[in-house]
Amino acid sequence: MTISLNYIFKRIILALCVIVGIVVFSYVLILATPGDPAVKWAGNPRGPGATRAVQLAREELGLDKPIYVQVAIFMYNFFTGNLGFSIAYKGLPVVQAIITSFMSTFELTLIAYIISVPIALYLGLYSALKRGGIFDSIIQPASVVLASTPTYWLATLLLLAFTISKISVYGTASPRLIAETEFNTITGSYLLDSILQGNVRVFVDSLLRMIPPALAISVYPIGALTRLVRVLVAESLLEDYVKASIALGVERGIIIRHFVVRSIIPSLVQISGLSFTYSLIDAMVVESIFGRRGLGSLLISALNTADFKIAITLIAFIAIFYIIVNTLVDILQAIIDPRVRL
Amino acid sequence: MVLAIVMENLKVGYIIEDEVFWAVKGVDLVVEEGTTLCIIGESGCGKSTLASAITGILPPYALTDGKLKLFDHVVINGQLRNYNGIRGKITAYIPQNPGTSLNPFLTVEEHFYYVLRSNFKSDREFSKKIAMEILPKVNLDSSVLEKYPHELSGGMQQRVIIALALATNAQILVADEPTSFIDAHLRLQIIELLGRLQREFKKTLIVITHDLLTTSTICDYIAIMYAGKIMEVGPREKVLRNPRHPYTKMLLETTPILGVKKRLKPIPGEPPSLGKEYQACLFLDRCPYKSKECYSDPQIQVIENSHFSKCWKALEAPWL
Amino acid sequence: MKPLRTIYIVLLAVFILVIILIALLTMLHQPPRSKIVVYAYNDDITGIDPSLEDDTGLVVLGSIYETLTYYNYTTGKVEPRLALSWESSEDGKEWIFHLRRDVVFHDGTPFNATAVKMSIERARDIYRETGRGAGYIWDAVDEIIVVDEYTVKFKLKYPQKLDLLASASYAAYIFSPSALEKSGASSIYDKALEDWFNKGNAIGTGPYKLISYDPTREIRLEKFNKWWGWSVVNNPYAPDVVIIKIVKEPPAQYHGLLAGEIDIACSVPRTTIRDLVEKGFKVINVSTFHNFVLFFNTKRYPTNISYFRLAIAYALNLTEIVQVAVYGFALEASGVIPHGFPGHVEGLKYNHNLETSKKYLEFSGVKMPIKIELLYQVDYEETRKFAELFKSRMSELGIEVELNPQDWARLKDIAKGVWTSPESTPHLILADWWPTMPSPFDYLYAMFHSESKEWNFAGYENPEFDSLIEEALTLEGVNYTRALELYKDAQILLFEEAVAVGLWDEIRPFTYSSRIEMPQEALNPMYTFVIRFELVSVRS
Amino acid sequence: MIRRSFIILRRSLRKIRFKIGIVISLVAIFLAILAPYIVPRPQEGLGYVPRDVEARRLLPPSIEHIFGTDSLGRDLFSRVIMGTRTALLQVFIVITISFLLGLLLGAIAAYLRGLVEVLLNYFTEIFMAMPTIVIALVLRLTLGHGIHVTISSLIMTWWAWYARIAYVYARGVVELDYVILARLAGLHSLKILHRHIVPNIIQPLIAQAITDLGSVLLEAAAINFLGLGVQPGYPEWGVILYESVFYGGGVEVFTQAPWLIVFPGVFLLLVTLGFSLIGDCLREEIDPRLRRRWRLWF
Repeated sequence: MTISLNYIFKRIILALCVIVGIVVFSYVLILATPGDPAVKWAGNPRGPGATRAVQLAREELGLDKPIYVQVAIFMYNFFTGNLGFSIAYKGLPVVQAIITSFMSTFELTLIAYIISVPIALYLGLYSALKRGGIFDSIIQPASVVLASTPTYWLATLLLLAFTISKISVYGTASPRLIAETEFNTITGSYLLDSILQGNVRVFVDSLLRMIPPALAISVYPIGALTRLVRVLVAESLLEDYVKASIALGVERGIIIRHFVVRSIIPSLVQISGLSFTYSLIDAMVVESIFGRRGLGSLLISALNTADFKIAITLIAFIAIFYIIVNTLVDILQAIIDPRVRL
Repeated sequence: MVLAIVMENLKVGYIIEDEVFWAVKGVDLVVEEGTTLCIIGESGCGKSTLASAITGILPPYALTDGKLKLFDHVVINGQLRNYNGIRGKITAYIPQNPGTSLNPFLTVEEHFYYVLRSNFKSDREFSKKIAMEILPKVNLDSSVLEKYPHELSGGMQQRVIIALALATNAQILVADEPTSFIDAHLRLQIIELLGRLQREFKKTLIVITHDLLTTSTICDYIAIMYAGKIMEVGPREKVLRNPRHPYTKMLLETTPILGVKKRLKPIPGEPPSLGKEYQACLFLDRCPYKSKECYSDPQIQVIENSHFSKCWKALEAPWL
Repeated sequence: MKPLRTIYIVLLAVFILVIILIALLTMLHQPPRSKIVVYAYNDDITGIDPSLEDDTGLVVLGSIYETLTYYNYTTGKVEPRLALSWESSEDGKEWIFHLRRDVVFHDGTPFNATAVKMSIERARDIYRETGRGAGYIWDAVDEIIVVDEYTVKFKLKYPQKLDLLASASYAAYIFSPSALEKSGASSIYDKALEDWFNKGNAIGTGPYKLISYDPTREIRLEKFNKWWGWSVVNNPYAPDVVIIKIVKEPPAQYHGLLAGEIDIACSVPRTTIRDLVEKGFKVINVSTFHNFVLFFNTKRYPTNISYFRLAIAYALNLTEIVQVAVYGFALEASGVIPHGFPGHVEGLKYNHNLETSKKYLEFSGVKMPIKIELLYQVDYEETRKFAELFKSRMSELGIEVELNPQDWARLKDIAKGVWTSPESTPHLILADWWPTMPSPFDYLYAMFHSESKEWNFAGYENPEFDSLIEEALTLEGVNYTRALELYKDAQILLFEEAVAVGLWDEIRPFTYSSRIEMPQEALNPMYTFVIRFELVSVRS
Repeated sequence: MIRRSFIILRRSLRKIRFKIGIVISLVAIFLAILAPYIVPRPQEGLGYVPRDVEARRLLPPSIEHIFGTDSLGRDLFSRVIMGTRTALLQVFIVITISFLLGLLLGAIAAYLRGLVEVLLNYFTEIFMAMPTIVIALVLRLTLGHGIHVTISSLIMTWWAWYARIAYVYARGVVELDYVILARLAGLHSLKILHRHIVPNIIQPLIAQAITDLGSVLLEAAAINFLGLGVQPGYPEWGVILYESVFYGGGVEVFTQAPWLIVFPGVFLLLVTLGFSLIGDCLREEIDPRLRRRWRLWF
């Protein structure tokens, strides 16, 4: 297998085409929803001047132009990052709203993956090495159960457990703590911001609050990746070089660590990347259960308030994230694998 | 005289889909220390399984019976297998496909390090020193140490593997079809290299091959294997010149000998399937010399010192 | 076990780290130092332009800005605020306000008549020009004259009770003229000024000033030490910092209260109130002017038949609805104007009676079974429960109800379609209302006047009704009692025709932690959700 | 092919996991069909709020109400059992339509090549990148409320996966000699698709479809849980969970009525598990590497 620069170039071109398609698609989709953004932009006007005000707002938003012109303008603004202000929350720049929400969802999902990938690797590896044994016969159905647990249900149960134990895990961080320490979130990621601002208390508090939702999110990747690792390990144990090194007396530990685990890492990275984007969607749901701000709440409120700018940008953003992650993961896989030289 | 390998009625089989398939169906074989033995047979005759049995890489779903002794270690005794202290210490393995037999994620140096660390607890520097010593012996210079396997040619990969096997200091080297995956013009070179190393280091070398032509040049003894059993075994010259089994004879006829112009004859028919138990001679179906007695399992016939054949007609040898 | 040592180490390290973190957190859990009050509000802030905002921005505006007058809902009287006193001419068409003298804005600029003129003109003119905001309350104002530094004269086109209007919760806030300069706007009508406000800037006279503004997360206010009223309220324990935290989900507010992260919550789940009180939290029940009204689409079969509407009205069991939907935290509505609001009329209730209902159904001539559609707001728990309950009860009458839950913005869009495409607008619309100005006209005009195409979800057109309330409005400034009588007649008209059924007037329990004290006056139903933090005292 | 399917089935049946999966699925199907006849209060199962709602709110599980009652006094057992019907209906419609759509479009893309191939692959790519929940959010606004929103938003994303798999397999088949020959011989395209391509790609697709049953069920419930799909009060597990979490402020449910979260959740988990177990075992049979008993021998 060789991946040339040409291949990567082609991939990026394809990704760009798909991104353009997604932007167009979401634009059309969102504009088809009822609710007139111009009315909202005009500030829900009443009385005699209303018609003119709405007309002005429509012109201001460019909604009076033919749809392909609108899409083109939007696309230009989208790629130059010049999207102006939110329609529903006057004074909130669209880009800022999306970045801060995204960061907060992203950090949650990231924590979930920091928890789940090592666990999945460990469980999958051992159940593959002891296939048919007791460990395996427990882990295998358990991983199916984990992968089929409804995330939001689990999140609710976790919340229930914490409610009963009177530990507050609601929200991103304690509002009082934030007020006392005069903490301000700039990026939307509380962990990052608190580190940058040297705010240990907020860091600890927000990290602790992140653990229960992260656990709920991590259940699916643990289940799915455990199964994946098991397959990959089983495959890699059949590799000639594993057999050859066994025959040369290489220790079991070395074989597992440097031969088996190392060989499955590229595939593991790829699939983790893929499932990361799914977990991002899971995180959007779990977030709302735990009362956290993020992509989920932003998207719902954007659609509810006919804030078409945020809604389209957000949908396109999620889809683009998916594509970028996919492309990146492919390239990353190529970098990890020494057989592939760019 | 020290016996390096002793097999007594060694059977190896696999469980596939709840059925047992015997690949090696009872082999009695003795290999002296410091000699080279070629095991020759068609594909599927169980020779690779035999190599796996010696080097300790039978998969966990393999079944064994009989006895295998490597020097003083009883490795296979009935169903029990114990390869502790064998792999890399007494036996080393040279696999058939060098392309897939080196870990693509490791450099050559790391290969040496891991092998030597496992066997001698040596550190990185020491293993590098050893590697530098051994590599010239396989006609490679030390620049390959930094390289990943895919950056080497097939012949170089094979030589790295041979060097790794040498580095283990194991007495018995088992080469499983060492030439089948490399370019034709390099085959002889590799074979000669193996032969030279065997002589230089006084190793016991087992070469598994279906390639009578090139391989036979380096070996002291030849064993002919067919359908999981050894048909004939003896010193090289004797087996080649004076085959005492119809299968050996026919095998020789399929092989071109350099400088001799002759018609190559293919062997008609198919080898018997592995799943079944046979009472008769295994070669029965394809043997042009069969007679009534061939319907019972043939006893081992001693032709002369260290030349044996498993054919009722070995002594008469009507094919000669 | 040897082989996966690294993974073990990582897992162990993570585990130890978590334990350390937990230990750290418990160590760090110290009692709060400064007088901070965290107030959990249940919605995003839509904007904080003092002249244009007509939605959730009130909760912020109410603490930063002040109006000329203040409506005291317990006495029903208008009290002085930025204006010390005022008088009107006989015909109610000329009003003079005498302003308070020692008032400064948050940026130190003095408060004066120019600021009043500018603020009110901005609200009025932008409304006249573009229809935006709640500036219609100043519709009658013809001219604002600055008599001297501390005296303003209003000339009206028709008589109005302007002191009452000046206490309105929207469009009546006074901002500093220095805002113009700071925003770089050329005039008060410049869009730049609006953008400047909505980016999180404010210069008012209120007891608290704006420090930071994130409309979807939190708004931070700080005590304004030069506020004129501190000597009046005489409250040394007033909070130094107020955080208005957006916590949309009621359970989240409950959890926050329990964890001590929130001091005042405006919408904990009603079912948890008892539990909270047992745990030492305090509650103020505010019977708000926020009421829920079920509109009938009077332009579509079968709800255009008044007998059919009456049948549904009599089938509604308000007692059950209040119990099931809001757990008793509401007053059963009588008419469409809530209890305690000027112009409220008792006895406009359809007494639940299935027999009457069936009789009316027969009169209506509508053939059963019939299918009707109910449009309601999805993000209120009470409306969702009402919808399911309503659907079940109607099914007993043979009326199948199709539920159409929508968010507020879309509900409004669909509902006002009754004027343009009544046949595709749902038969029943459940909507809620809270007033802008303390006059029955606010409710009656917006929801039922034939000119109010934006909020008249019933599509109700009745010239008699229109003229009744129009006349009442003009009488307000001259003969208030007579005006109220006219409003009553108008409401009886609505009741008899069953254009809409008032369902319940919300009682909102504000729950707060025992470390603060909050007098009843801190909450005023006229300015729902605005807490007068200057009256709140914090004990540490 | 049919024979091979039988072999796979027979071998799978030896496994206890597969048997559990089959039993769960059969019970679910049984419940779905007979739901209205089994449950004590089918009316309440469909969302009817009883007359004595105030007395019956949030009752704990008892003989009369096996699973307790919800915050509107409805019998939870009836609702959950009736929910089985909705759950299976959603899953089967979604899988069947996506499967057929994917099979058809994938095969056509691989067979026709050229512009059609490029376009179809492009759309596949776009739809694969759109998260189902986002599509559901948008469709809820355009189509209103109802089970059709759940189903159509799921189909919109799932078909692309089948199209991708079908395309990959079909590409392999199209290149085979006999298909090329059939084409050269002037055999009708539909006939080639029907005779040669579809039979060759249908097996991996079916395996995939069976494996996906569980995921689709979960996603459907998630959409309804978010209030994007079926109408409130409808018997669907996601909706029941949603009501449990958000009605009664949720808090009360947590502390006083945990059965409201436990029962629908357990049903959802069990049925998903049943489907997943079947899919898992079938996949294991198709992929024999995973089957062998194995322990480290070195």
